[in-house]
Amino acid sequence: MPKPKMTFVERLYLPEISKGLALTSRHFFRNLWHHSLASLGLESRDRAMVTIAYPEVRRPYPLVARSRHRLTKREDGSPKCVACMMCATACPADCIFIEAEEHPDPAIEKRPRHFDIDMSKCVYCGFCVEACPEDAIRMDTGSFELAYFDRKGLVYDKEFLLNDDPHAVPAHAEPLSRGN
Amino acid sequence: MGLREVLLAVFAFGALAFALAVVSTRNTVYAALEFVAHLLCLAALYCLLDAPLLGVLQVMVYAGAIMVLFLFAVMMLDIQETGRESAFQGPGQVAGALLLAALLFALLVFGADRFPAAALAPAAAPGAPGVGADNVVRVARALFERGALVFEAVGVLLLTAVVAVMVMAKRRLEN
Amino acid sequence: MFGVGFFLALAFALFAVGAFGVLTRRDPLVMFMCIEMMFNSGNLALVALSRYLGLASGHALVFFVVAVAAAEVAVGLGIIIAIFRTEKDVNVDHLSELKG
Amino acid sequence: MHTALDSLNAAMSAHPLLVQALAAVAKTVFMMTVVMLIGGLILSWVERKQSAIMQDRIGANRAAILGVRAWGLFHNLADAAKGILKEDFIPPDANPFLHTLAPFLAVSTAVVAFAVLPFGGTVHLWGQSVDLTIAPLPIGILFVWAMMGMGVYGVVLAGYVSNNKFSLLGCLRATAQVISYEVATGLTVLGALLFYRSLDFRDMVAWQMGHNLGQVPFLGHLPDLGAVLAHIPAWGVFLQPLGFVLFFTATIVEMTRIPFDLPEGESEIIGYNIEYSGMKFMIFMMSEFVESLLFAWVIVLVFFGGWSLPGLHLGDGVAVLFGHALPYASGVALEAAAMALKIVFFLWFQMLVRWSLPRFRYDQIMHLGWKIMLPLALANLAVTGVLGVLAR
Repeated sequence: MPKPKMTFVERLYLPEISKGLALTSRHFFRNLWHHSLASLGLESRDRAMVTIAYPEVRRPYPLVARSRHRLTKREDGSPKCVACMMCATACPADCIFIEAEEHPDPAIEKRPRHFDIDMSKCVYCGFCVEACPEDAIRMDTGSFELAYFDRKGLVYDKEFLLNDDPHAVPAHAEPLSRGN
Repeated sequence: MGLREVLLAVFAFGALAFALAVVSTRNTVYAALEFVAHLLCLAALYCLLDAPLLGVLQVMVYAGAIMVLFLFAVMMLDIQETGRESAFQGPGQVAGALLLAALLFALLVFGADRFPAAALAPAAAPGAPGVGADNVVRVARALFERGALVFEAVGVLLLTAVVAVMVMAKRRLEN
Repeated sequence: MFGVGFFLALAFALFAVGAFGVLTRRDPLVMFMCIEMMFNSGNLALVALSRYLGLASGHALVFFVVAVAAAEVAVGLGIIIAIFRTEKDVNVDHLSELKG
Repeated sequence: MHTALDSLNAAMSAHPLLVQALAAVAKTVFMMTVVMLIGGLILSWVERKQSAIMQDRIGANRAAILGVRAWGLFHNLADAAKGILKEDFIPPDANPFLHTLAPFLAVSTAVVAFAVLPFGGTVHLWGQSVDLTIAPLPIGILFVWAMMGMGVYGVVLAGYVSNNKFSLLGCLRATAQVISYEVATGLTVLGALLFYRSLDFRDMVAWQMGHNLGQVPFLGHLPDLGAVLAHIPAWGVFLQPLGFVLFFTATIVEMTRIPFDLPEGESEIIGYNIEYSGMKFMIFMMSEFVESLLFAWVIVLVFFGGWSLPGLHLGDGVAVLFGHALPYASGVALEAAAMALKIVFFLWFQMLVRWSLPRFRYDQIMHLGWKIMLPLALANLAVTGVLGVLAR
């Protein structure tokens, strides 16, 4: 790519610098004004900033955002999963472990005895959701704060995956973020 | 003994001690740092001798510019100390130099016999450089009135030095 | 005690130390510093004598000495760096090979 | 109460030496408090907050004492606690004495320079005139330059004794940059010194207070304009606009702050302070803030009339503001406020520059210093000198 030619005024440097300084100082004074009003309680602080005060305020995530997995349930509360292994096969990170067993209902062939996802391996590709023929696994909990003091906390079992509360914490893990 | 005498003694001792340290230190960078300390002691002595302008100039030019340049060169060269058996020349040369230095000192002291250990003239003596605001004015008078020609010559010398260094640096680039 | 004689003696001692260093050290950079030390001892004598005689011209002379020292260091360091680039060493003994 | 004040007045009037001694102590304590408070504590908060506000953020505000957040002011205390409690690492091959000395050398040279900076004119207390300077040196500005030259040694020592190639490279960059711009810093200010004919900060401020632009040769003789110019104070910035711009730029290079922060390069390139941790590292940071206060102060004294306020005249025990007599104390307070406001403005402006401009490349810095600023400064000095001779 050819270097853009600078005009004489641009090459003088100082006019361009003062333009830049004028821009930043305009931001400074405008935001200072809004901050002052906000400190007096006259308006919301949002006008003075484009950032989000994260732990208190959370950005609303779009529905298609891929977040922590959950297992969908039948009416009786048991998982919809039929242990067909499609998701485990599709998973490029090899993080899904399923152990199947007979389902008491003869209309349904199998159900998972164990359904573990190792979130420390998961790459959030969403292939498992695509692969599932039963709409049994979804990535729509809106939970991204998967941080624990112990690596074991990142291995989710079937019981935990059935819980669709975004703030849920595995029983065997101590979360890093104890705020809220 | 007043405060001035104590300070004079301290800085005189410091100047001599750091001078000896420069001569005897093996590491060039440490020697340079000791030389800076030596220069600061001398600057303090200048101030105590009613030459504050020279004292500050000593710090500014000698310690602040010349020695920084010096350290810059030393660090850039990254001189390895390995393979050098001693920082000094042979023992014969050291003994000879010691003798010569002692002789020099004796000769100078002998030659300076005409200045007895007289007290310094009071600073307010007529024609003295003075300590206050007129110190700068008087030194400038001496510099630009009586020494104007020498001043110009020094300017030419500095210009020559600048050109010489540029020529040396340039030749290195072409190689 | 702190008459002009004291400062002259100090200046002479510094001069002798500098001369000793120039004669004995192998490192040309340290030799340089010793030469500067001899310059400085001259400066000290000039300042002390200016004070003794009540003249400002000694101070002017010190100015010139400092300027000359600056020029000397600039050129000297340039030479040393140039030699180092070709010789990869700055031992004075090796430099005697420059003799014609 | 009234009698106590009277007896104090009587005692002070009877002992002039006591007044001077108390004034000397008070001046030193005041100056060091200002320097330590602003340089050590407030400027790092200002840096955080100003950058945040400029960039539409909130900035650090989480540290709290008993639930009080105080706009993030406590972050500095948290930082200090962290710095003190952190391990003070000295590399195994480093010289521990020099390794410890380096940061203190860097900050102490900057702090010492404040001794010659006046924070006000001469005040009259109990019949004594007291200079509002710790050490009223007749060669004050040279002293500041000398201390600035000594400040490099902190960086040089830090880079060398750390025994690390990267810190050595960082300190080589720092040395080359600072030496190069010391020339420009000195030369740019000389043009203004030609007007003031003094190296003493108090004389500079006095000259700027005592003159207006109408009295400046050539400028004052312009038809029509001369009368208007007589109402504008002869501040150095009006006499030496180019000198001011160059000087301001050179001081930013001297204190190695963005956009000229190549020696340390906080975020990307590794600098001379790589082997420093804890409090010693923070002292390097602090020396930068102290220097920025120092240069803001010098700029106000040399180019912006120091504590002078247009229209305010302080005589012997009387103050006059635009022809109206004021109590003497309020006149002094107005001068102090003017000085403080000017310094605060320049601290703000330094931060503004720091958070607006991207970093220069090394060859650009050298090009700017030797090929642009030095010739411009020389030309500025030459033109000022020639015009000064012609105006005689």
